[in-house]
Amino acid sequence: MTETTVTPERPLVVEEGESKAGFIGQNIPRKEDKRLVQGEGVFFDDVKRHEMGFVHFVRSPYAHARIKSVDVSKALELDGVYGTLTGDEVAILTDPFFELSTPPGANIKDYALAVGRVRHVGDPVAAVVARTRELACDATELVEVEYEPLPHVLDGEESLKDEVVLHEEAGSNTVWSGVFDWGDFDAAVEDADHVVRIERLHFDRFSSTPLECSGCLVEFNRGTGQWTIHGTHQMPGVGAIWMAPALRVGIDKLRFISQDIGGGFGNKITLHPQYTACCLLARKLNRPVQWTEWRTDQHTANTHGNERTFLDVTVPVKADGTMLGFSVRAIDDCGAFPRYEPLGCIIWAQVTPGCYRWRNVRVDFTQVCTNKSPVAPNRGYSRMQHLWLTERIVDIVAGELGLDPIEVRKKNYVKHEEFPYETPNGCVYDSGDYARCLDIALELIGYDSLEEKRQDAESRGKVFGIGIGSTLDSGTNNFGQSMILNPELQFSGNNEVATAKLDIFGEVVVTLGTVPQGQGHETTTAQVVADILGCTPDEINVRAGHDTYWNSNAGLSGTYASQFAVTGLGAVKGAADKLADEMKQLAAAVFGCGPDDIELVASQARIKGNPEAALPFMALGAILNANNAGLPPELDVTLNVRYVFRPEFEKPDLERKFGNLTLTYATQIHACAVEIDPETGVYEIVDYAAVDDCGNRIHPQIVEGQVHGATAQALGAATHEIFTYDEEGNLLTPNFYDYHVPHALDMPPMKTGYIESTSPFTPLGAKGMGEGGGAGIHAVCAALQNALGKKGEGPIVWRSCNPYEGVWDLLQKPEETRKLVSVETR
Amino acid sequence: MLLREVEYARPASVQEALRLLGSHEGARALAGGQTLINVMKARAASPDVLVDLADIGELRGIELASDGTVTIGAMTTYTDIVDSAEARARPILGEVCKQIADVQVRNRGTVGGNVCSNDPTNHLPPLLVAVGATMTILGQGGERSVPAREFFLGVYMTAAGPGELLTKISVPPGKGDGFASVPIGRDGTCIVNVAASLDSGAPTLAIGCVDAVPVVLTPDSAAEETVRVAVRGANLDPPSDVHASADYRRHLAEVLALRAVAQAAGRT
Amino acid sequence: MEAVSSRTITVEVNGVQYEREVEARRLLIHFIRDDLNLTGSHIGCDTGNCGACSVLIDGVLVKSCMMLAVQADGAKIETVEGLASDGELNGLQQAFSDHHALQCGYCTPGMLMSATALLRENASPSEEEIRKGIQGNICRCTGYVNIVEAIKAAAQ
Amino acid sequence: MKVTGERQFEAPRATVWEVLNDPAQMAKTMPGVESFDIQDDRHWRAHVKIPLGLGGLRMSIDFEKMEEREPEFAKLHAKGNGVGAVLNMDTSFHLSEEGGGTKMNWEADVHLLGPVASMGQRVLQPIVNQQVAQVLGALDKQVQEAKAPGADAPTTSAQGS
Repeated sequence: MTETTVTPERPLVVEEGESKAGFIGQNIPRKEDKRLVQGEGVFFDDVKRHEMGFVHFVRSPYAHARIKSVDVSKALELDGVYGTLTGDEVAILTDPFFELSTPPGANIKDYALAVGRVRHVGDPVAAVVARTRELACDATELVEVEYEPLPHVLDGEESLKDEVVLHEEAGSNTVWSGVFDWGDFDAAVEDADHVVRIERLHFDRFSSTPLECSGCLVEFNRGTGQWTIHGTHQMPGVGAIWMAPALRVGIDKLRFISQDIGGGFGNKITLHPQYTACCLLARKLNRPVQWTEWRTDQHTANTHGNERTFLDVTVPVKADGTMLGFSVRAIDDCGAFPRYEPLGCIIWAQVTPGCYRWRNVRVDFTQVCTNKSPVAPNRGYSRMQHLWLTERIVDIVAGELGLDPIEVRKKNYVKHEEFPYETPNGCVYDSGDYARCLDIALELIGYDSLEEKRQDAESRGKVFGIGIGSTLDSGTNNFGQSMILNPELQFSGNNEVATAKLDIFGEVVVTLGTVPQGQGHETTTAQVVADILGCTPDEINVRAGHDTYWNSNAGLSGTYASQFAVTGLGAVKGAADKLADEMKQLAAAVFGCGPDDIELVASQARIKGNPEAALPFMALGAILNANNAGLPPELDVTLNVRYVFRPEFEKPDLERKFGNLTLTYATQIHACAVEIDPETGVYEIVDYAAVDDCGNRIHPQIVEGQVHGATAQALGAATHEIFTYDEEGNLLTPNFYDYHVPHALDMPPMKTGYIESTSPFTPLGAKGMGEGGGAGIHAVCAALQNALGKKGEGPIVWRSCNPYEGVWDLLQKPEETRKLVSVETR
Repeated sequence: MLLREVEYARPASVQEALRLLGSHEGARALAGGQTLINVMKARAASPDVLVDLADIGELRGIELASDGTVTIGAMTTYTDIVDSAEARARPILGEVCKQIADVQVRNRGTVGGNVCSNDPTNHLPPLLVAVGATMTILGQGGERSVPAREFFLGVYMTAAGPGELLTKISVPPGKGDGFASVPIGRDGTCIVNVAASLDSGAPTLAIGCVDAVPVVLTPDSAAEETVRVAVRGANLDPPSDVHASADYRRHLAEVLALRAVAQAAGRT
Repeated sequence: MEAVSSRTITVEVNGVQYEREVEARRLLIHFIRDDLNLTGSHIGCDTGNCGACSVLIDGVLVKSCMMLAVQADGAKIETVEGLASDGELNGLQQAFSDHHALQCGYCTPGMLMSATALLRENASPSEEEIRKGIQGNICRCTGYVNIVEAIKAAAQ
Repeated sequence: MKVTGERQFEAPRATVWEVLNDPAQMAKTMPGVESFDIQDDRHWRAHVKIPLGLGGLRMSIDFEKMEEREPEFAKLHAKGNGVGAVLNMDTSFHLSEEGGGTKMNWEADVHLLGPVASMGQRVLQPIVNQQVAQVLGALDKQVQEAKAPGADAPTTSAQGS
């Protein structure tokens, strides 16, 4: 492994005026790589315990049925079976998980296993534990469950009629509904020269399907009542908030541990039901239990992304292409159980006008249950669906009015000089230059030779199209937005924690409250701490992964919603600053001077202007930890500090649903070129450009890696990935054989560019950017629309996913989608 | 992902394999395992006994006869065919094998396993029918040859009955062949595939993915209109599934038939 | 020999000999991970599509989730744990780190084995050949961009 | 999934009706039936191993006669429980005399649930067509046997892959 002896030349932009060579902004080697490229990572399924039992769930074949009886007797007779758990036991031993929404959603009873009813194919009915994985699976085949099938409902709009009600105790399938009304939409319609109406748009159900499925190994200590969960949970803070009350124990009784996680993308946030079942089993059988979720289990039963239908979109437009806003009715299908989902009813409001200066927006939002797999936050969560809507609006309006979609974007983008820009509902876009990012994207994709590309494609019998996808990645949630959803909820603001210590041999040890799944937290943390302590990243030991016992996490700890660069590194910077201050105080006490005379350079604390008078870190560590006689009594220094980072937020105005919901807004502008074979509908993405602006980049390679990954997932979602159900409620894409994710040959050549609009609101000027807002989906839909339609004619791309047959249908029956759009000109 | 209990045997000779296969009603031959093991992992089907053919040398290898006929052992892998000089006597064989799945699958998956599993979306059933291949089946009663066209009987059903083994496939020489398909993503599962050959007497077309077995058509000529009429005349009734409707498959069959014939015509 | 439901097999993995009795139904990947505790190779699917379980059997790249352990009796197996020599990364592993060709690292073992097999067969592959060589390995974090760059760099 | 069809039998309607309503004889028409127990003349259970080519799908199927108008119409409901698969099927048939023989118009509404359904969804239709063809073939033999005894059951096969 190459040692980083090089001193980087880029100036550190932290404090104004003071420029210092720094590691921030450098592509230092990633600390995580050494173990991962040798297969020495520790993922949850690698952890083994003596005499552990393997858990396998009995899952429902019915989409909706009453459970009349569960007979585990035959399973228990099988040699090697340790025990079982059924819904009846769960209903006695635990309380339902608390619900985020207001009634009717609040009245839903959600347990670790199905109680009384199964509500989707794959819903866990019972669990069996056995000596080997295979035996546990054999035993589930001996569990006899008697079902009484009930009618089921798979479509969100249909479900709203409440003819089939999933949760009797809630009395309705509506989880939450509300109307958001900002500016003066009716006046805007009056003032418009054109009113464009779009009857229906649909964002398809897909998910980022992390390569490692979920799972856990749970141990129970009978003496202390302590559970230890080796798992893949992305938000242990919130996981514990759900599980502890259900298990009727204090929150400290749940210790979450993870070192390496094989991708999360939001799909590993709502694991509390399966984890609670494993906790009950570990206690009941008094032995460690290990649950590994297989791919088919994950697709059929463990979290899809939001599926959202947009109806009656109305867009007032001035003659010159300026849009005044929009109104829409949105129906969000959250599957069988809402769990984290009610937040999705609000989170889109972080980017209400998208990248645009629209001041009048009205959204009638309803979330509904259906007999499908439960939904959970998936990369781009809720904002991606909304941003796709705003981008479809811009492209359709431009197409209908015969305007250039690029000019219409530039006319409506928030201008560079308007930042920080307050949106109609009180969110503040911190910094950016959307038009400039668009220009870079156009340059990268060779926009000026557009006509040649079109003719070349036509000469080969292909139809060419180019499209733009502009999106925002809002990061660092103000959880006060949950109060807009349900005023009784006691969540607001955000927080993250880090600890830093200088130990006896001078080693700096840092722990985090976050749960990295590939974002390189150990590396970027080491860069920040090294720059503050004046040493090199190699001298910083950042503990890998997460452990509740490190006591370096808070209620909202975790890795989600594009926020590590702000909350995670904000906590790290806070802890490092505190440690640096204490090191200076200690050195000053030893040298008998003031702390301000001390500087931390080259892994030493030394007197400014007198480099010989220097104490290496080892000396500072040894003095305080083992040789502290003679230190001044008033010197209050521990060299072991804990810092909680809290972004400044206010509670929102619940009446007007108004307030700042997110701290930072990274920009992603993508351009995509497609060639369609009109005879078959098969199309290829022939060129792709992605430009991002996420403030100061801590580790450019890691930032670009996030852009590559988010784009690949978006292109998969735009071309083949849909969770499709048959009329029985069977999922037809339950594995990677039928659910086609992009492989190496599927990916287009990708060009990337960037600018850095420093964020004025964050400690390091950086912005979270991991989610990406699904720009690839918007860009592909725009490119297909550009290829297929001409002014006011041709089909309308109305779905987020367009497989080959979808494009072929658009070509064969353009009128079917054309009639979705109408233009009223005054 | 977790198999049911199964018994496993690894005979050294074809005779030993036939004895094992004949001695147990639930015995199945295990070739490359790239389909059978997955079906067993899903517990969608569970043979009681697996007879692994890996150690039977005589089932592997590719020979080129003086008259240009290529004879491929049933246990020959796709990679063997892609890399084989002998197989270049019929270039379309290597070209199509190279499009199957990925390196790992091509290194283990076998020609015999592909045709005997006869999944409707497999590449080789339509290809071997179009190029006029002949299958050799060895049973307790001795050896018999079956033309490819009569080998495929139904989904997962072929002329090789229980207790019998496909031992080799013979492909006559020829150049004028074509293969066109629409896969899900590059090198993915085929939505529709069509093989065409102008070298085996009259033009021969075999359409895959539209029925339990390849649909064989022999238009009078390779002219576009003739081929189009032949495909429409077959009034195909393809299945609908999550990747394509029956209408879309019917349309693709026509387009791909023309493209396969055009490719074949360009290479005679 | 007659059909049996379990068998003692001997395998050499990364140069070390192992002899274990194993059920006929046990997949090779579970044998490597659970019985031999070599947890470097991973499982990402249940239909043989993702390649996270890729290993070399007698020099041939295979997906160990589509083989039974009993089928590997007598074979020489190479897994990711055998690439480095006591902590010193080989050129391919170093290139993966230098080019940020991994994020979560879950697909990386399988990706490294596929790249190893590719480079042994073709010392300077083109971009198309590299992508074809790793077509059997799904990655959900990197979009393959830096993986292709890393393999290209390791080939020089 | 709805499957319909018609079949001509060279036998008088009474004979065809007798075969169709005798569970023991009907059992012989089913592919891979292993055992059979008759509760009463309206309820019987079959344990089958449906040959799915690459192995068998074990299932126990409960039949219930829902409706009956001798000798022209009968309606059956079948509920099968297998591993990874639940089968719900309603099937009915009309018998009409035609040219000395009997014409049977039949229809079946097949609902398959669970992992086998979603896994095998692409090959489901061709497999159902195959199984139906075999049942009708076997039924024809049973009817001929009822007229004049002496026939054996069909075989199906496939080599592994």
